[in-house]
Amino acid sequence: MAKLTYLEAIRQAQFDEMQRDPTVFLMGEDLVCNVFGTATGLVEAFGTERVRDTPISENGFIGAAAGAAMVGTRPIVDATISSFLYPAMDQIISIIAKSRYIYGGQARLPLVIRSCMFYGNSNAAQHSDRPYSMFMNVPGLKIIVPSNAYDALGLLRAAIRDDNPVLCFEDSTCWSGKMDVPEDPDFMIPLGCGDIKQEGSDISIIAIAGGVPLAMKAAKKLAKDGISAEVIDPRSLVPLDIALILQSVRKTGRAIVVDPAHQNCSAASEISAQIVEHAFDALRGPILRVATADTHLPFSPDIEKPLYPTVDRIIAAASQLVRSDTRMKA
Amino acid sequence: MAKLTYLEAIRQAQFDEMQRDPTVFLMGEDLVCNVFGTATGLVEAFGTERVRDTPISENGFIGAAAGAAMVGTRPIVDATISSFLYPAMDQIISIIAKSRYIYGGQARLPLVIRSCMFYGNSNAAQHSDRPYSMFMNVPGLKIIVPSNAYDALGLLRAAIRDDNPVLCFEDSTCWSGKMDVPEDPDFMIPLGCGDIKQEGSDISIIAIAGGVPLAMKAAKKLAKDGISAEVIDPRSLVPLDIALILQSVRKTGRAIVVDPAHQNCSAASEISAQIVEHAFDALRGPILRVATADTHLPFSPDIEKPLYPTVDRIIAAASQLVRSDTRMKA
Amino acid sequence: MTDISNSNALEKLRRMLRIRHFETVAEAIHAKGEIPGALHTYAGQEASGVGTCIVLRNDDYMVGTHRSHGHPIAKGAALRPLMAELLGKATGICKGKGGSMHLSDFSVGSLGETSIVGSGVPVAAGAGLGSKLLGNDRVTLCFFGDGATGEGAFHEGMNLAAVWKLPVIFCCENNGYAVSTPSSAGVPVKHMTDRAKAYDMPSAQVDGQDVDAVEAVMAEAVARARSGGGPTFIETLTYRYADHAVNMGRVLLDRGDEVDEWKKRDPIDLYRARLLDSGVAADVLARIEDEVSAEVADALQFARDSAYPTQAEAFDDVFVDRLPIPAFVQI
Amino acid sequence: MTDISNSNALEKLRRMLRIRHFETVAEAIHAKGEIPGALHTYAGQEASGVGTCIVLRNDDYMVGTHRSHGHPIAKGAALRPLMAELLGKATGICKGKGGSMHLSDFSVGSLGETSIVGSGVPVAAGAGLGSKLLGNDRVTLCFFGDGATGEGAFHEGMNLAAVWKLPVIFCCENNGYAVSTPSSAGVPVKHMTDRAKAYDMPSAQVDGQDVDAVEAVMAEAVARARSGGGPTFIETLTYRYADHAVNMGRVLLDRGDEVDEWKKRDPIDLYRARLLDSGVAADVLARIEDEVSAEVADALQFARDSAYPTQAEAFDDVFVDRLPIPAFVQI
Ligand SMILES: Cc1ncc(C[n+]2csc(CCOP(=O)(O)OP(=O)(O)O)c2C)c(N)n1
Ligand SMILES: Cc1ncc(C[n+]2csc(CCOP(=O)(O)OP(=O)(O)O)c2C)c(N)n1
Ligand SMILES: [Mg+2]
Ligand SMILES: [Mg+2]
Repeated sequence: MAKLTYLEAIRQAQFDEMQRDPTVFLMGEDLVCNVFGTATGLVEAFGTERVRDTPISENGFIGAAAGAAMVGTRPIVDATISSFLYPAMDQIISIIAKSRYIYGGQARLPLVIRSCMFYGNSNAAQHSDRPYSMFMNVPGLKIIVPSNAYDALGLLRAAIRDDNPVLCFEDSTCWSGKMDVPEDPDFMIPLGCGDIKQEGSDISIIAIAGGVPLAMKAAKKLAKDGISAEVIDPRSLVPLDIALILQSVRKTGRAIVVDPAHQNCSAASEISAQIVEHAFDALRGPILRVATADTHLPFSPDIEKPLYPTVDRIIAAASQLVRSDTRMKA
Repeated sequence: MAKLTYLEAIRQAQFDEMQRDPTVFLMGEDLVCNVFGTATGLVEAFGTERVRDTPISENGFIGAAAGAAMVGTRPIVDATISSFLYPAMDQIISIIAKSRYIYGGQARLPLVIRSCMFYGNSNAAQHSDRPYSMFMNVPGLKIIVPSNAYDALGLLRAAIRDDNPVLCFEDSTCWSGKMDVPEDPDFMIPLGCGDIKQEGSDISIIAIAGGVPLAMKAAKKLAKDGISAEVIDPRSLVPLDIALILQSVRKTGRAIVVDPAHQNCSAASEISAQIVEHAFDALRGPILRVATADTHLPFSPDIEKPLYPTVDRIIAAASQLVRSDTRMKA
Repeated sequence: MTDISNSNALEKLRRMLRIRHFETVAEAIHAKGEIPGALHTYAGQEASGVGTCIVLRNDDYMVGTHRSHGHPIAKGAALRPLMAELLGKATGICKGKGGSMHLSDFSVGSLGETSIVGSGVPVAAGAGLGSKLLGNDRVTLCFFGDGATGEGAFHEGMNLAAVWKLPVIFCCENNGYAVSTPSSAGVPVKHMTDRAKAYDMPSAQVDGQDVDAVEAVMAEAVARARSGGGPTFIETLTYRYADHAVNMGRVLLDRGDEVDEWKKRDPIDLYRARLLDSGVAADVLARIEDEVSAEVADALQFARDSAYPTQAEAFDDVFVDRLPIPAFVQI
Repeated sequence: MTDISNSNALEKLRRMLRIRHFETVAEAIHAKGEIPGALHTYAGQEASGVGTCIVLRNDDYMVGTHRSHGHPIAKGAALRPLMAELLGKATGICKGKGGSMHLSDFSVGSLGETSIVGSGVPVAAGAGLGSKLLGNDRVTLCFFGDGATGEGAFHEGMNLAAVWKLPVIFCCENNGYAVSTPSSAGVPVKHMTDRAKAYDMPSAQVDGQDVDAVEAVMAEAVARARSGGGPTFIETLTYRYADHAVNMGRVLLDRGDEVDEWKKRDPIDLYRARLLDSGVAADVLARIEDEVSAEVADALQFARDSAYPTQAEAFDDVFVDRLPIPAFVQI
């Protein structure tokens, strides 16, 4: 076991995979200067051909990743901040998500696009995006949302070895968390396997990325109030481990979805819709979403922070569900 | 009353508003040659300055619409096919949706971005997109989805007069439908007002854009089976007339959402999540989504068509809900 | 000029004829409803595709556009899977899932048409980057139209190729129009080659109706790319005979007698005449034409005889593994 | 060269000093935690912003970048609302909702910084289009960095302006770096002005440390734009003293003694010397500096004394009408 932060875990996965497989390479803006610390030592180990600084042209180099993948390499793109994916939407959707299909399986696109969700820190509306739900609406893209260092290592390694395009959304609110991770260089978490972060019996809290630590804290406090919360981390949104979620909800009869993204058409909305569609009979009350208010993120810190999910909001939602339960337990 | 097709209604709204307000102008690729028939006579009436062919550069001219709006004009952008919005995502999200906010209300962006959803007709995966749910996840964009000529005229006219950015998604499966529309040049449908397209008491079918005519046909057939369906057309997705939807679901106790877009993180998912959150106690069964299968749209016509919502699928969903109703009516 | 001892000489004619015949048949059966969707034909531009592709090896790469029936054929693709694709058949090169706007043939390095204007340029840069990283000497040829040079994707792909000195040849097929928009209305420079100046990229403008001339500039570009000298921008001056497309909105345009003028310099007629001038016997040419005719007829027959894809196939190739199929889909 | 009878002469100094003092103070209080978020300073580049903006009328437009503390000041914005904005106060020019990366002042035509690299270029083209359609003679000035020229948005905005002959001046502030990437690694041409060749756009490269020289090329460009002659591309050769940003990842970079070398040609020092040479009395300059100091101190005091926005304000300005406020938000 090694103790790594989330950022170090990302670096580790990249390092190990580049060492294991010479066709893996990394590109992005200002990689070499290692802005966020996920590239420590990579240039020294692999040189600037395989750790490649790009011009500022997200659509260009993300599209180039597609082309490079089609001819036999396995690119990892570090797109830095998720907000910078918008200029590249066309290559991500029209090319990366669709090429294998429109060419009837002739193309293979083993590539990873990493970006961090840089919110909660007064970076204002243009730098605070958490846009994974947009990509969930597009078939052909796998999506991972690690919430801690262990998952980041295991998921990212699996993503790099996956023969499909994978988007990795890294939550900056989780960056500094340190934890034990396996040293086995083949340690992987298969995409599509959710994780029960804490078992419980009264309510299921499905939490995404930075929502997970909040949910864990809320669960602790709820326990003191005699409410036993089960915390589920889907870990990948495509594929989504809906079986695990439904199993939990069938047990508890109550569900909250915690999602740091804007609420409208969010992953939380999707998970809620799937629960009501497939586990309606088990539900003892509404499914509540604890997501970000559907306004932009303002710069001024005091008015920014209350817009996101908070521990208090999760506790309030859970208490409301348990207290106002109008149906009898089956 | 005049009888207009959906395309003619769009043309009419544009014509009337350009005539009424000299700051309204229209731009897009190959407008002058009037590819889809929404620009008939416009060049003749207003000249090529105000009916402006653009180079092929969606991000450029959609961004230019933002700039032009900020300095006092009211642009209508004809982005032709919705699939071509992807190259312009950055300007739509980072600039158009956010400028008013990040500049603290100094900017005003009265502009409309029109595009048609060109699906169901063997145009393959790169030309068949229906991406409105992505934009619903972004605060700051109003979204209209007219399902017939009457609504198209009233909604588009209101959109052009709106002081906020509005995206208009035009469903090509509705293009040819002809109907009576008011000749009053001030006829408008306020954004955020849904419409009960047919009253009913057993089940609420909330249908979006091209889903509406399907829902209407399904409702007719269901009536023959003794099932009385209420068909609700939200008409605008932002703002969403959730009050109207909840009112209907509280009455019927059952809900289906018909959405021609991909199901994952769709508008249908959002509507389902809102219903379960706010009208859980009224629900007599699961909320079912009849949306497009989460695969790409293939070229070959016989395997493309069954992926979309169909009348049969709506009927099957409705029948399932009514038949398997396990709870007693309140 | 034409060296008929060059084994390519007759092959160039054959490939141009293949494209012409293939599309003539495609248009005819599209009109009868046998081909669904839209059709953007390449007739008139054959020398541009063939003059460039003929220089490439089978293992070199090529990226096309929405107007790319000709490109995979020029690159050496077999006709049967292409025709079957147009008809939406399971034996199509894309299993019937791509259609006219996505013809391709990865087995001959044709990495596919993409019908989002300009979107192939970054992909081509990436293929070049891949070759560079893998250390092979393959080059990538990227086609796009005059109109495509307005797109940001064009700019970014060109810029990457220039900064990284990638082995990519960018071929701008300037047919004078983007749908209804004359080049002059969408592009502020007189010569597309001026676009290359923003990247300090070597460029050449060439008569796109003259397959030999195209071949000559392409040979230079390929030599440069293969030897690590970086990218080249080629502008082929050419013309499309048909309207922008059929079955994709109303895209008629009155071009006066322009079409007739250009037909006087039809690339196939020009080249046939040159071959005859150079001493190739008329019956040799006639035999080639017959063979091509038969090939296309065979491809059509094959396509017609082929089955449509099954419904389950709609869920294949989204990912490497088949998607779960929703209950409502009958398979 | 400097004509001190020109009423602009001292104003140029004043504006450069305003920028320098404003940022010196901002950096200091940012370090103490009084300013949240990141800070990208403009110190070293003042002559570029002032030399261009000084030529503009109040009703002309200007579009900035992530590095735009200097631009609205150069355009004539009052300091109080700008400083208050940096501190996230309700009296800020953006009501505290934009911060350092969105300084602006629509009342003086400063249409705002946008912190997505390159994204201001289409907006500027659009402002130019708006002026053209409205029939006024306002011009728009668009700032961006050397790195931004890699973006598709840059290309598309430039192309539109060129095709439509819009009254826009594109000012590429070439400070040698994009974050850590030297211009030469991200841009394949030696001179940014070569980028303009792709649009057949007139261009000029100018010493960006010399405010008079910048003013002279800008005056020509503005005259062209105002008289319907279309856009111009100006490259100002300049340098930023500080690291790319503070509080935005780790963006340190060893630039050797480059910074010291450039500081020898500090735009304010250069211009001050020139004014003295031209016969302006030293105490006139000293008085201006004192006034600017006081102005900045006043702005800081104003900012500090101002209230933060209320929570409800977070729901204003998404649309013209306030959004409904969700129940969980305490207001
Ligand atoms: C991003 C995008 N915008 C618009 C279109 C619609 N469209 C298809 S082809 C075309 C014109 C392309 O012109 P050009 O690049 O010159 O190629 P040509 O058709 O002349 O071969 C347009 C605008 C598209 N397919 N993709
Ligand atoms: C689309 C986008 N990509 C990346 C970034 C991150 N970023 C911020 S500033 C910058 C460098 C810009 O360089 P340049 O245009 O030369 O401006 P300078 O900072 O030198 O003034 C980068 C890469 C961004 N803000 N937006
Ligand atoms: Mg063309
Ligand atoms: Mg720079």
